[in-house]
Amino acid sequence: MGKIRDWFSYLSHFVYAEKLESMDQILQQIPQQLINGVTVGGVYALIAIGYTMVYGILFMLNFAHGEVYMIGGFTGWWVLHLLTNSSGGLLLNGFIVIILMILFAMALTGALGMGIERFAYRPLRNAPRMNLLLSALGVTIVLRNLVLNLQGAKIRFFHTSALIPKSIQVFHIGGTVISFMRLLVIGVSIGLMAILTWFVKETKMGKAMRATAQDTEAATFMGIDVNRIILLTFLIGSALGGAAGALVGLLFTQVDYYVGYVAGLKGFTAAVLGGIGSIPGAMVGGFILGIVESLATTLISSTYKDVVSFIILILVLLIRPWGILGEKAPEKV
Amino acid sequence: MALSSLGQKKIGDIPLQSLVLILAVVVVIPWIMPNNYWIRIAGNAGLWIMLSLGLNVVAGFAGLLDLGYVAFYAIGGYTYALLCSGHWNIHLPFWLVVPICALAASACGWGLGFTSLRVSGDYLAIVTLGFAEIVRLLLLNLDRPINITGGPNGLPDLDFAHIFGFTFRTVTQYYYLVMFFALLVILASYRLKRSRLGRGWEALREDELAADAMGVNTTYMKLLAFGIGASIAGGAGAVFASWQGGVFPNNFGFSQLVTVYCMLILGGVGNIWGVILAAIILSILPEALREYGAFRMIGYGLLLVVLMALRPQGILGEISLRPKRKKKEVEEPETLKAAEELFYGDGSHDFVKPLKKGKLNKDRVLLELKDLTMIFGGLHAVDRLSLKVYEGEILSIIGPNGAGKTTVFNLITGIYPPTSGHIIFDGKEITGLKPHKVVEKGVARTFQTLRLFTNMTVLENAMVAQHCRTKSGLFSILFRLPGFLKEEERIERVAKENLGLFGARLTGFRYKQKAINLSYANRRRLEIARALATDSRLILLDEPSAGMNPKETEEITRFIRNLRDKYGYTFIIIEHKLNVVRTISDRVIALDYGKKIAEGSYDEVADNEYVVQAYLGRKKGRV
Amino acid sequence: MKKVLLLGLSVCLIIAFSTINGYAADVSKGLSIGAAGPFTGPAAAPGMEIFNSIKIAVDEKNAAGGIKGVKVKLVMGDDAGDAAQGVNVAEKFCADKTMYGVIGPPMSNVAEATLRMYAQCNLTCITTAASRPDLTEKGYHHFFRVNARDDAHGPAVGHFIAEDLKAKSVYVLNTKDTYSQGYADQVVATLKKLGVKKIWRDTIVASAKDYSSVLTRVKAKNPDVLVVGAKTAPDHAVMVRQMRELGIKAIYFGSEGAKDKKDFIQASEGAAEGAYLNHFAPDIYKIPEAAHYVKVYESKYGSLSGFGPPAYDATNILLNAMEKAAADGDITRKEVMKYMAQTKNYRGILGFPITFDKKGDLLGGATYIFKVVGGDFKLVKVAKGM
Amino acid sequence: MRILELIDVDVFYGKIQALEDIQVHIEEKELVCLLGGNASGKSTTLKTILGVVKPARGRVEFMGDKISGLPTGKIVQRGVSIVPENRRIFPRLTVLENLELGAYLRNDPRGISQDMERVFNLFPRIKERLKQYGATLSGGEQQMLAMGRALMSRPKLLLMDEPSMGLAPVLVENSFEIIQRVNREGVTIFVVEQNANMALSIADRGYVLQLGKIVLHDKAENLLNNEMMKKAYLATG
Repeated sequence: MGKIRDWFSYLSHFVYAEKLESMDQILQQIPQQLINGVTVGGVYALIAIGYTMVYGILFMLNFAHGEVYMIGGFTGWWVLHLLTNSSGGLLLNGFIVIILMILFAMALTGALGMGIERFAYRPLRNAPRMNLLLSALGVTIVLRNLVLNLQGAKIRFFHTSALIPKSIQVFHIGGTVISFMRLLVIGVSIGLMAILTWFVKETKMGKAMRATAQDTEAATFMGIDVNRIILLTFLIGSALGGAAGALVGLLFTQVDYYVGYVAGLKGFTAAVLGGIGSIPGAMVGGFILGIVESLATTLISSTYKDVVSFIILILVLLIRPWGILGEKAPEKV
Repeated sequence: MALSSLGQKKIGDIPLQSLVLILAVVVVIPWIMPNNYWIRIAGNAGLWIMLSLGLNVVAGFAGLLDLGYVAFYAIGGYTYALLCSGHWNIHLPFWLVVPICALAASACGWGLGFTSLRVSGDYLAIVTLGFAEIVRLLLLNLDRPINITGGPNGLPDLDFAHIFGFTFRTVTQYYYLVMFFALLVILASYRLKRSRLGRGWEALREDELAADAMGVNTTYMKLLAFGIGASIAGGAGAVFASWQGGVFPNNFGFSQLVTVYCMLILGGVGNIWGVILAAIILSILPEALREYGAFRMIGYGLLLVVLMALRPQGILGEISLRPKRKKKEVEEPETLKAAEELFYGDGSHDFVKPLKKGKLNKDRVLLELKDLTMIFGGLHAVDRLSLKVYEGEILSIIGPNGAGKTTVFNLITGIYPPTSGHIIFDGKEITGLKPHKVVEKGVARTFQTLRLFTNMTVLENAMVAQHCRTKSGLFSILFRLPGFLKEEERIERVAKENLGLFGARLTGFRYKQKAINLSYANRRRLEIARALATDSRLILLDEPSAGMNPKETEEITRFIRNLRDKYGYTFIIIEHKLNVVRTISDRVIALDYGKKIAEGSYDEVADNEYVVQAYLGRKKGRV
Repeated sequence: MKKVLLLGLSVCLIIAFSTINGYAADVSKGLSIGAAGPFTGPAAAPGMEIFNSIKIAVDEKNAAGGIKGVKVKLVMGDDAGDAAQGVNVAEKFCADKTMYGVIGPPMSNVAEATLRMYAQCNLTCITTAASRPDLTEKGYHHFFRVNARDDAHGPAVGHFIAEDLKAKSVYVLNTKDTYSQGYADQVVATLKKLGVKKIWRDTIVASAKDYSSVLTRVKAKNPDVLVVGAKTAPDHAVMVRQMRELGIKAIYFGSEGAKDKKDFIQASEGAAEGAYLNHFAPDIYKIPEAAHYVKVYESKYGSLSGFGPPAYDATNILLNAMEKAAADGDITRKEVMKYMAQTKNYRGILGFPITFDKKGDLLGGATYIFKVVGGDFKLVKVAKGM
Repeated sequence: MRILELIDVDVFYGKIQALEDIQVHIEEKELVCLLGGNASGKSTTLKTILGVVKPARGRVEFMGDKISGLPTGKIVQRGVSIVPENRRIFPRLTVLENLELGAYLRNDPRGISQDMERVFNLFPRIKERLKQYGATLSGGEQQMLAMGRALMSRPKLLLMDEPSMGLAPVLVENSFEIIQRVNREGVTIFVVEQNANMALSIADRGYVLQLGKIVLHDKAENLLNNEMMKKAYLATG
């Protein structure tokens, strides 16, 4: 009989970590968890966009994208490091430093993304998908260990407290706390997404990009240089990934050579959740994933928050195999 | 008839000499290795061989991108740990536990396959990856409130493998144990590959739709591949756990998955010997580099990228272990020779298809279409089409591009379910059946845009077609039961009989030639042979003479007629060359805009005003 | 044909199963020691700190003339933190006839998996971080550790929190690894024993960099003390930083890994002020004997966390044992093991004398509890007699 | 002035010869059609002009310059535009965006907006649907959009691949009337078509292709009354 009771407590463990919490306690946490969720969700969305854009145009899973994000984080750290003097003071105004960090991270990772496309993927344009996937894995391994060799396994810290005046570092709204960095991450990620949306919707290049994704051959008939569009796709996708890396560095103040794996996995999950190939889908997927993870911590347990998000992913795919905002690909015979 | 010679051959088993050689090498290795360390590395190679061959079934044979493969390895390992340790004080015997582990993993494999059936390709990859993450997290966290997996501590102090009073303890002993299992897996892989299942998977990987249309139940085959791959991984996990004497969560992580995939790709997807060689190389290489830390990983990654660009087919991709004499396609003299023959089959081949006289029988309706309609996004591709096809008839469908001819074929063979209407074959309704079910009923087809299994040989292409006529299951294939051998013999006979209809074009050395290396006309012929090899009565030919020169066209025309006269097939043919239609058809129907606009003898149809209009176009102002 | 084959196979098997073991050799044939540990992979950061410290010790020994004039060779055995690879490393080290001792493996699960193998080939192992209690409870004689066991500090920490900090409610978080889980278990058990009623537990993912969602949960409980079991200082830094950002008032109590001035105190940019933590040794920067090592390490490899010093001492202890074993010009692994066990009151750089008990554990260690005051560690209590 | 000329063009797909010794020329402001049954090589001819496939022998000249061997983009840039088979409208781009992409290579906003007006004049229906996605248009509207899109590049030569395919008879006639109108506005047009009667009723000249060879070439009205035509269409092989 004792065994049976154990099993019951075991089952309840899946629902509540230790003991039942009062509804009050849960409700009280929700606004804070939504803020947490939206912040990481924005980061996930930025990463997911890179996956989704590449997939939309080349139908490949660019596994190396997580490492691009990691290198973005290191670039941000490097800029901050160079602009900090030996006593911890800044050489420039904090806000300018933040802008420079993000811009440099985007520039470097954008170039890196184009390089990866040119040298690792373009030779395989007509090869089986599995080869492309393996090539991407190869790039992942190379980048990760290159960083390990170049700068060691040491975690790098972002000394962010000097960047912004103390008075605006944290804001309190009732019992809910929101830090400046969170606002920054939410603002910048939404801003970048808005710019991207504008770019893709309104500019000539953006239209050419969408056209190429929808019908590559017809796009060439319009005089569009498909190779250039693919490079551009990698440039933008990787730059957004790099921006996410720098933003996370500012937010969580650390970067090491191993962060790419988990970030890549999350971004990838968000992209698939939203419907891979769809840019708005990636954004929606990112925010949903971030919020689900945060709420799962309160409602279930921090131990199982990742299990919950993967189960949700699988459920969504079983109900809508093409993701939340994805388009059902027509079968061709 | 040289059937007796076939019986003596070992159909598709590892040749005895090779087997002896392998065994000798395996036995000798511990004697020539400098120390225990290298014996352990050799034993590890055995484990990796098991793992990579298991993945080879899923990703290599069936072409399914399974990123959750290590999860099954983990399930096997942890099952062993739970059933053979002091953790719950269960100490089951080794010979019982290994199959249990394999079964447990296999059950999870079926489960995963079943839930992820709706998604395909890259979505399958993410669902399986998600599954693997869930398993990993559960292993890490199921240590409380009840300790199942030991959490981060893992489960140490497992029992040694113990079989009939003998306990395996030393490295050398375990080396032999692992090698025993590795050899079993090699043998099983080999046997599977050369069976109806192996061919079915390969066909599925090459062209899922064509495989379905040739009678391969693609859904079931995918599940089977998942299940078998998982069970091999599960078994490997059990052996691994017993050797290591413990299981820990990070034994089964993403890096192990990457390693197995590297072995698979490096060895050449689907190539058993290549995968084995790659597994051996990749389990020794990192050991040699162990002292260099991160540099070895960079080398590993670069190797992958460069190799993918330079040798996308893997190191052993196109190279067979035994050097083969190269035979080139010598089309010219043969073309001349064959053109002289009135009929391809001159009787000089081993297998001659038994004759069965056939003629047009107007009393028996073999196929009937009733008000068949197919609407694609508002467009009526086929519009209320009704049609009867009699037994032994050759019916041609003509019409301009986009008239809906191929759509009619796709509807009959079940590739699309019709929007409305009925399809009745031999008195039974087949509307809405899946393609492989339609073939089973006796309707086979060819494709306008050649959908051969291009990387399979000519003979294998034809052998796939017998898939739905045979039943051998896993058990009889693995143990080579008489039923399987008999079936295999029949498959080969039927395939050769039907290829033999084309004489030297598709027989002799061509049996072993890959379909991709055939000339265009021969590919067309092979598609027809493949359709015939399904033992179907009704054959749908979609532009059988497309891409053929006038001589070849004439040949194929007579050939099709002969098939009807001598073997009693019924044909529906879509054809553009109207002189072919004229010589071949008992009856012709013309389609335009999905509607039947004329029906009757060739002359009647060809002179029909609507038909002329359909082809030449209406004159202006005469709608 | 088949019968011949079977016969041959069985003969081979019978011979194969009778293997011989044991080495004894002249010192001049070469002396080497192995470093087993995660030098790549997710735990590469602490792994490399250990390796670098071993290297400093070996280099110093060789610069001083080596053992009986023979230079000691250091062999890296990277296991990437994976037990399956650790087993390969063990087999390799066992097979290396010039090898007389191994520093590591520092991860408990790898140590667990290789215990049996190192014992079989009589190869001495000194771990510098593997803390699972049962590693030394299995009756092996080759396994030593200079670090404390999981069950060493937990009770002391529990007592400190309940009695000195007078906490009424405690939230305990730990990452999912052997060390941190064991630590948290011990703390919780002690707190319960001492009558603390309100205890909550949760687990976190190591090096996740974002603990804000779980901290939101902590905030809702409003505990007096937040105990965090995590292996590395950066994890503690993130945790304490985000905790203060969320406005959680609780006292922070970190496990051993937090004792890292640069990666914990400086990295958290002030948030760590007032936090407590425990360590098995006094502050390395305040020990005169350690000054030289610290200088060498920081000039060569950058900043130092808590993993290096024990590795440096362990290497020196091993080298001493080897020197004694080699005194007669002849050395065996069993001799090394014997002299290891005799190590008594070795005074290295850790600030306390090292003696091994019968099981190979550190004898008479203490739990040093520090508080972060003014950007530095201040010793507040030494708890002895565990 | 001679806009396009194909000289002695042979094209192979692997071993199969798709085009043999093709000679075609098109003069400025002409409307020329290339007729032929299924699989006679019509689409291949267009692909050769656009540089999608390269001729094994012979050359393609555009306004006197050799263009065979150039990439498609470059050929489009020189002023060749196509209404592809099945129209190939970008399904998830709006009608307006589809039109804008037609002018992808141009950088004269004023000229573009002029051409846009011209397209709206030709196809008032299109103007009503500017904000809709391409996929939501009916077959006839898609045909108009495809033509409008092709015209947006202000082409010197407009290629049309089977404009009648997949359209209901009424729409076919409509579509050909538009082709005629566009031609009268001064655009040189090369139509590849199966619907011989319809195409010849608007064309100046016609070529008839059979099994990769040009078997007939004449003025349109002569071809319309040529008995060979029916044979070329109905009796192949």
